[in-house]
Amino acid sequence: MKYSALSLLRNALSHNRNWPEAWRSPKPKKKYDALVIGGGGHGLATAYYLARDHGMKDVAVLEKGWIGGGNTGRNTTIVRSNYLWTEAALLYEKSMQLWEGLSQDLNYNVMFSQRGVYNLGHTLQDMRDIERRVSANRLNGIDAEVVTAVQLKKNIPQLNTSPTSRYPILGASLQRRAGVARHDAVAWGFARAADRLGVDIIQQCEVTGIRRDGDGIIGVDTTRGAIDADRVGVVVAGHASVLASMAGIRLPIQSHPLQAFVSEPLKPVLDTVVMSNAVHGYISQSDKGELVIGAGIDAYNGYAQRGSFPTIEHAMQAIIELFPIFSRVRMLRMWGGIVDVAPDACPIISKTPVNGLYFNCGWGTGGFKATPGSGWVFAHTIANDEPHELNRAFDLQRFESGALIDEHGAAAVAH
Amino acid sequence: MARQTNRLGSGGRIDRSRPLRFRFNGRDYGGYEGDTLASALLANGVRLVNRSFKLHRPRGIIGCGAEEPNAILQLGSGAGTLPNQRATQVSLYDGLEARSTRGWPSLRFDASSVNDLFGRVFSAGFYYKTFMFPQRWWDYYEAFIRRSAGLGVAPDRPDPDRYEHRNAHCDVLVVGAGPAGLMAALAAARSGARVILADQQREPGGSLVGSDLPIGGRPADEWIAAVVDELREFDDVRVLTHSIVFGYHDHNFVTIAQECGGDMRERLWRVRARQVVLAQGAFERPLAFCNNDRPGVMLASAVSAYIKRYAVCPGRRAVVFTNNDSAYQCALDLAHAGATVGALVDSRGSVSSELTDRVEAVGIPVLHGHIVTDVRGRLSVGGVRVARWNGDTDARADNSIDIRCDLLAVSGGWNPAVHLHSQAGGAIAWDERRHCFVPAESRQANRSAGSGNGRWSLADCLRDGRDAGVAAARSCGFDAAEPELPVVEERDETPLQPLWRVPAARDPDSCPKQFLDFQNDTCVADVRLAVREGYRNVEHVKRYTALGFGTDQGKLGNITGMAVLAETLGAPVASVGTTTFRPPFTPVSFGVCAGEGVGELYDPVRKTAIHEWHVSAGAAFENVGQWHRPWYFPRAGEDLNSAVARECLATRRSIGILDASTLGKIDVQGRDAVAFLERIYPHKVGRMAVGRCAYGLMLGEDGMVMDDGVMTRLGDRRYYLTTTTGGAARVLAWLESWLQTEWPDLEVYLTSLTDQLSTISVAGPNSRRLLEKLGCSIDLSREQFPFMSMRQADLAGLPVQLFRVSFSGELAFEINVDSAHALALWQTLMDAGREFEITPYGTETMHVLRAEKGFVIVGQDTDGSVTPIDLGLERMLAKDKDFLGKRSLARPDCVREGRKQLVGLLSADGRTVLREGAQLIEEPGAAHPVPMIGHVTSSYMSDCLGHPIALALVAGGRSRHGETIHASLGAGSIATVTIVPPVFYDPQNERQHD
Amino acid sequence: MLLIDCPWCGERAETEFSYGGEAGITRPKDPAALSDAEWADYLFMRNNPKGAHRELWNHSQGCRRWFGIERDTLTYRIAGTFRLHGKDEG
Amino acid sequence: MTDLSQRRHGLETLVGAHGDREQLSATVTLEIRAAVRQLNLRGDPGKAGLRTAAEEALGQALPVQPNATTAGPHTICWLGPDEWLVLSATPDAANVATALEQALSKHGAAVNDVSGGQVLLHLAGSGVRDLLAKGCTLDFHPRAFAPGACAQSGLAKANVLIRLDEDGEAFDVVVRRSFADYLLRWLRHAA
Ligand SMILES: Cc1cc2nc3c(=O)[nH]c(=O)nc-3n(C[C@H](O)[C@H](O)[C@H](O)COP(=O)(O)OP(=O)(O)OC[C@H]3O[C@@H](n4cnc5c(N)ncnc54)[C@H](O)[C@@H]3O)c2cc1C
Ligand SMILES: NC(=O)c1ccc[n+]([C@@H]2O[C@H](COP(=O)([O-])OP(=O)(O)OC[C@H]3O[C@@H](n4cnc5c(N)ncnc54)[C@H](O)[C@@H]3O)[C@@H](O)[C@H]2O)c1
Ligand SMILES: Cc1cc2nc3c(=O)[nH]c(=O)nc-3n(C[C@H](O)[C@H](O)[C@H](O)COP(=O)(O)O)c2cc1C
Ligand SMILES: [Zn+2]
Repeated sequence: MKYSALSLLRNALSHNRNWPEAWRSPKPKKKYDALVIGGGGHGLATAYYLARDHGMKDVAVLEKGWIGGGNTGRNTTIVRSNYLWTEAALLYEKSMQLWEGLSQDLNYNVMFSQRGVYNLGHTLQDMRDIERRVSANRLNGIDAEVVTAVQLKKNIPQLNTSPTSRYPILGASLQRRAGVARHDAVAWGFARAADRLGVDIIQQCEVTGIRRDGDGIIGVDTTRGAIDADRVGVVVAGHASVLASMAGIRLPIQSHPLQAFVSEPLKPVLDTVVMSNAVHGYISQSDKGELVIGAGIDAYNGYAQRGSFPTIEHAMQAIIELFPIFSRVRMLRMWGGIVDVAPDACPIISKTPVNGLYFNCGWGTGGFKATPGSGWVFAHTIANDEPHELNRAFDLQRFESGALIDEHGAAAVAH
Repeated sequence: MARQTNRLGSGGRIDRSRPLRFRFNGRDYGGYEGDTLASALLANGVRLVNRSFKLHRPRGIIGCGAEEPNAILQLGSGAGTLPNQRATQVSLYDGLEARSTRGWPSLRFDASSVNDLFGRVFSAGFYYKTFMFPQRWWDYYEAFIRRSAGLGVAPDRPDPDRYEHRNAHCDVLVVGAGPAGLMAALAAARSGARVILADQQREPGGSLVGSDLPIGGRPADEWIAAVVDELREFDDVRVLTHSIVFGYHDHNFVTIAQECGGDMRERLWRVRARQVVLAQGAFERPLAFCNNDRPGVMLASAVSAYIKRYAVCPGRRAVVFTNNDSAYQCALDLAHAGATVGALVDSRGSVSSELTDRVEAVGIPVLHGHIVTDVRGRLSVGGVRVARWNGDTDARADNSIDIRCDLLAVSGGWNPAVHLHSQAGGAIAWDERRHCFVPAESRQANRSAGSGNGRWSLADCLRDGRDAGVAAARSCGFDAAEPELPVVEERDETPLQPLWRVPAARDPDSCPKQFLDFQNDTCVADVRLAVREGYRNVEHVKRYTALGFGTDQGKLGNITGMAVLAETLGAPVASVGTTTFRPPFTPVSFGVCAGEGVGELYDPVRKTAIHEWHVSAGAAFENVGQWHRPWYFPRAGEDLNSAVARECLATRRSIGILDASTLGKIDVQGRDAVAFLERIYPHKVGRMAVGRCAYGLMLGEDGMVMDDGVMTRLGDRRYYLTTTTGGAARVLAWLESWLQTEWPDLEVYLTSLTDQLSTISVAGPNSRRLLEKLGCSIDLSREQFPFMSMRQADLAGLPVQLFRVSFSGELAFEINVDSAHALALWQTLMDAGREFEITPYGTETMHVLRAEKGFVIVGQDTDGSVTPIDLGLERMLAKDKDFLGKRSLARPDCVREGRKQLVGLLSADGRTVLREGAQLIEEPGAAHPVPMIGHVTSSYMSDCLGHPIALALVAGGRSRHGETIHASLGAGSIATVTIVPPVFYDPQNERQHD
Repeated sequence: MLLIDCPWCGERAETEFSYGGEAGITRPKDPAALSDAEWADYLFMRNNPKGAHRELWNHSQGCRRWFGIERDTLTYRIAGTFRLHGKDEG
Repeated sequence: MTDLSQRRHGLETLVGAHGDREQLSATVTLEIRAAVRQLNLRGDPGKAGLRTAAEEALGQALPVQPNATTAGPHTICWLGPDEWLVLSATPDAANVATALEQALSKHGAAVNDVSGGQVLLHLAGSGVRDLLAKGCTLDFHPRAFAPGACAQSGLAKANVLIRLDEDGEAFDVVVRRSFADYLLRWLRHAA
């Protein structure tokens, strides 16, 4: 059933009794052509594009919990493509283009809201970095502009642009096409669309072992039994190392807690996204009215989906520094996710030493924006056993050769 | 002003001698000290307090504490306004102003209440199914969605109040000062333990406040007061009221938000407790029947609390609807308060006769085996429909009768407040007998007690609390005795009948709405729809229907919702489970979490010993790390450019003076100092003669330039290193980590002297003359004190270290002096330098001077992906030793052709100052993505040379000197530039060697 | 907020410490002799277990000592702390 | 030449109108102890001779228990297993560094006079514990922080060394000079 205003009305008449399932809950089959491990946005998108673009319909997504319950369901939903390095910029820009028609493509409103993202600069070096990034973005065909402090004051009147604040705001970069999306809807929309194309979405199915025959993959063990497959794509974010060790390979990945919190819902007060690296905080207001705020990453490794309270305190201080008017607003809920961080803060979308086994991880604190693009290139990589041009640089080999894509360096803000 | 029509003539914990005035939605009302905003509103007969989120249904006060979903109001105005305040938890004060956040044009006549008519269209997930066509309309749709969402409004000015943090440690933290908590605290306190007892209410006592139950032979209030008095006698006991324990974090770290009053609005207690007793009590739960959200439908325990604590009877004709014993007390309280209780409707077929008799004795008809199926009235309860029921949830209710009433008190049973237990990682279990989730195994040092632990009777709560207090104190090593338990009346209990969704006259999908989450308008039908559509996991249901998403975080309706979900799935509640309990227990202000660390205390401003001089000289400052450094020293009428031009020229022509004290400074001493530094630095450290200086690069193990500075050999076994300002702490920690973790056998000691020594740099052709003039104990001549060497000396009567190093390319001296004397020395230099027109300069001039010489700034001309070879410093890399990062330089990517290398750039037109950060391209006008071959890292107008200069990293740059490329200048314009070597000024280095 | 038992100073709040990643990584004796892959392994590959993890912490606001901790990355429970290179190293 | 003798610590601008002694609140006074010399000493206490040599030079033993101080002519605070801070208010304090350096040079120790780089704040009064607790996670309860004990920690956002005097009444707080202005602001604000 196609979703539309009309279908809403029609179903209202029958007391909403006739809505079909958004996705089935099938029993796992014995064997699939391809398995995608991890039912986050990336995994579901991978399955969707495998089915849609590569004719691989005998695919299952295996999710240990409930789809979208990982980082997809706990991130601050910032979507932008203004990355510094060309390799990253083109990948994220591909994703941005997919975002732009995603609701229609999936027939599921993911509420992608292109309200603009500002990256603030507080030091002269921040401003140099901003200039460098904006300059690179424009040459890469990505919309970007440098905004002065005066313009900022006008565009975001609530922002503390006082020249006497501890870290005065000197300017910002702005990507107008950037914005936010409704995180849960992204997972659900991809799931529903993939299901339509025949993909089995299997929840409560934890992969407990990866079976290989010499150098090749043959299948996986799960809490719901063994499943055979010729190809297995692993997209499990914070759990990448756990899965890698099942397959007997090592990844340069560390899992860390990353926290976020929301305020109580407020009337519209902030109609764009503001991120700051020096005063570490990033903030937007959701359509429901909460301020959605990201905190810093906790330094230690952690798989607990929670972090330290001082990290939250710092984020609060940063937000009040940027927006003193929010001091009296109250936090409604805080939570954490498990982010998978690679040494160069860039993803790994790669073949592995095991034939037929592919990994997609290392998105760290910033992979939500890449969800469609990541699925799209990963599907290509799995289907063709060969990376797409867009993800060729994001292989495992780079750690050996030293060809890191160091977004830490200058792009700085990683979300 | 309205009369307090619902205020009882006597009783309550209010102070009638202190009347208060307040305003709600523009009307004036009166209340008393001791009221909450909610009790005062109810006292004044105010029913309608808000509209719901989605359907704009009229809503009234339903609870009396943290569970309240409806009475969410805006308080005050201007800078002091507070959004989303829960009226049940706001203490009334004189002059309080409150507004409903929804309802337009008015609360009574809300235009958007048409949404209610189309309620079925606004079913769970409707957003996701529409607003997609046409695509470009989304912006309008979204603006509309946003406008109709949200509750309160944020202040539009900075916060006038203050907040503070307070760390505390204790043996036993007791959360909740109800009977259980009080007994726990008492037991622990008597053992000698350090105790903190925290309760969110204005006074201790929990649900006993205002109660007339006898405890230990006296009224509850007296018993509470006696216990609290005793507790306050102990030095090591702290009783905190108005204090919400909102977070239970790892390792028994607990956060409490205390309301203070005065300009210190709130305090955050950061408590590290050895043991925690959770005596949070329980939340009464509602039942889901049709139109159960009408103003005037309230929790039974809340009705009792309003009567007893606040002397407010919220209705005149009441009906009580329950599935358990506890609401019988409410019926009695209502009758006692003079209300007519039309009926006590009990879903259970039979109940202990003692209980029934007591209610019937005051003239209340008791209807066993009955349920309330529907509520009449719109802006307020007008009556209820009651039907006989046999316990079958799937049956349709029939044989209904209507009972007129203006108040419906409901009890669906109790949910222990397992929030903090669960936040602490504790397991919860579904109790099949009591039909609620109770705390199971704890994962931290905590235990639960009282009704928060599933104990309902007062006697059980007291005992459970005492036992928990004793056990907690004993776990901390205290020899705790068991305090005697006060005697209380005990009664037989008839078990609760599990009832969640009340059968209606029609099936649950088409009957009038049965609300679960009042704030988000989530109904039974929504949960059923979610399941039908495949959103079956409790977490999916939460996210799809917004159940528990509101500002009460599901305290009211969540468990009922989970039970309805279980029923829909045909699964036991235990297997459905709950959603995750997360901090904060109730919302806490950003301000209190941030504490004092805002404004000027947001981050320390580090200041050099000479800072105040710079301030009085009118310097403009730049943030470098945490330091404030002079950026330039403008004279009247000067801007950055003109000031810098003047400072540069003065330095090149005579003398400039720079406060370089922020450089990191490290003393390295020990038997193995040479061996250690050889492993760190790429150059041959051991070859340096004592008294000589060398430029040193520090690489990460990845081979990339990490920091740089000058190292000086002070002795056989002693070196002195400088680091970049931003890198100081990092470098010291990095060196220390190598010593401690990797090479513990090396005997080397590192001491930071960054603060001890201030560094004044005097640069320019007259600098030597200046020092000589001041009186210097050593010969400063080129021969006796050559470039790149160091001497101890007395200068102007002060012991100093003099370094002949230059970051400007001029003859220059860096003077290290004890920070205690730095300001004096600086002033002395300024005085003596007047004849040379000595000119103080800031970081900007420093950058220009060094760029003219092609010296890099780590972090500006490098970015973590630059090797020494890229910088043209290959000669510094010793071939015959290992050093950190060396191996990485041999990796394929580090030796490949075409790496970006440091070069200089000259604008072809001789005028254009390139933008720092500008990307460099070969072919202007090429199609996107345009290949980029590098970027401008530094760029300045060089007034000394008379043209702009720039440094850049360019692919293969060193072999491209003389070639022409292009720099993008933003907004599409392009500058043509020529690649040149990176040294623009005095390439023979004659001046600095002078 | 973790409570960490510095082997010298005793129990202190997490905020006094800084984290140093996996314990027991030793710098290769002769880096030049390693293949690129072996060197990359030393540079980048770290254990990242869900569960018991031996890791380095520095008491940076206290005694500035580096020491080891065995901590569970799922429960955050700390099984113990140990001095490096000393006799209490487990 | 400028008369340098009138400058005692170069912190005059920092303490401003308040002078060296300031009433922070009704229950806390603050004093800047500029006359106390501060020496940082590093060395291996396990090494034969080092401790004896230090003891001879200083006239008192080095504390080897963590978080302990020793009293004598000077106050010596334990900073780490191989690091101490000597606080010296003796008349010949200025020479202690040289004496110590000479005495210890053959034991591979490092001595640095850090008097100019650190500021010693002396906080007294009944409200000190509560004041410190606002910005420091240490436990200042007498059971946990004994007279004569010292500890390094954070106070607000500055690193500090905190020492409780032998009477258990007043606290010394040592902070790096560049943070002193910040810490004073914080103390005035928090008090
Ligand atoms: C607080 C926070 C804020 C963030 N903010 C942003 C932001 O603003 N913008 C942005 O772009 N990114 C942001 N991110 C990052 C972003 O959330 C992630 O990069 C992205 O969502 C990752 O998606 P995923 O599908 O790869 O992973 P996930 O959504 O985590 O999905 C992985 C799935 O794998 C499953 N899984 C794990 N192990 C197994 C197993 N053995 N068997 C089966 N299934 C398994 C998990 O249960 C999980 O559902 C943020 C992250 C966090 C935590
Ligand atoms: N079925 C029944 O009859 C029934 C059910 C529940 C409770 N009760 C009665 O209620 C009483 C329960 O006693 P109790 O001591 O267990 O609970 P209580 O409700 O009396 O006290 C709990 C206290 O904890 C406070 N609190 C809760 N969470 C807090 C937090 N996060 N921070 C600060 N304070 C917090 C509450 O405000 C309250 O004051 C008994 O008298 C019992 O008989 C009866
Ligand atoms: C963008 C975004 C907005 C959210 N808004 C709300 C909200 O309005 N109310 C709420 O209770 N939780 C909100 N949450 C938090 C979720 O309730 C939940 O905490 C989060 O998805 C993590 O899941 P968990 O807490 O169940 O582990 C939001 C989460 C995200 C990512
Ligand atoms: Zn320590």
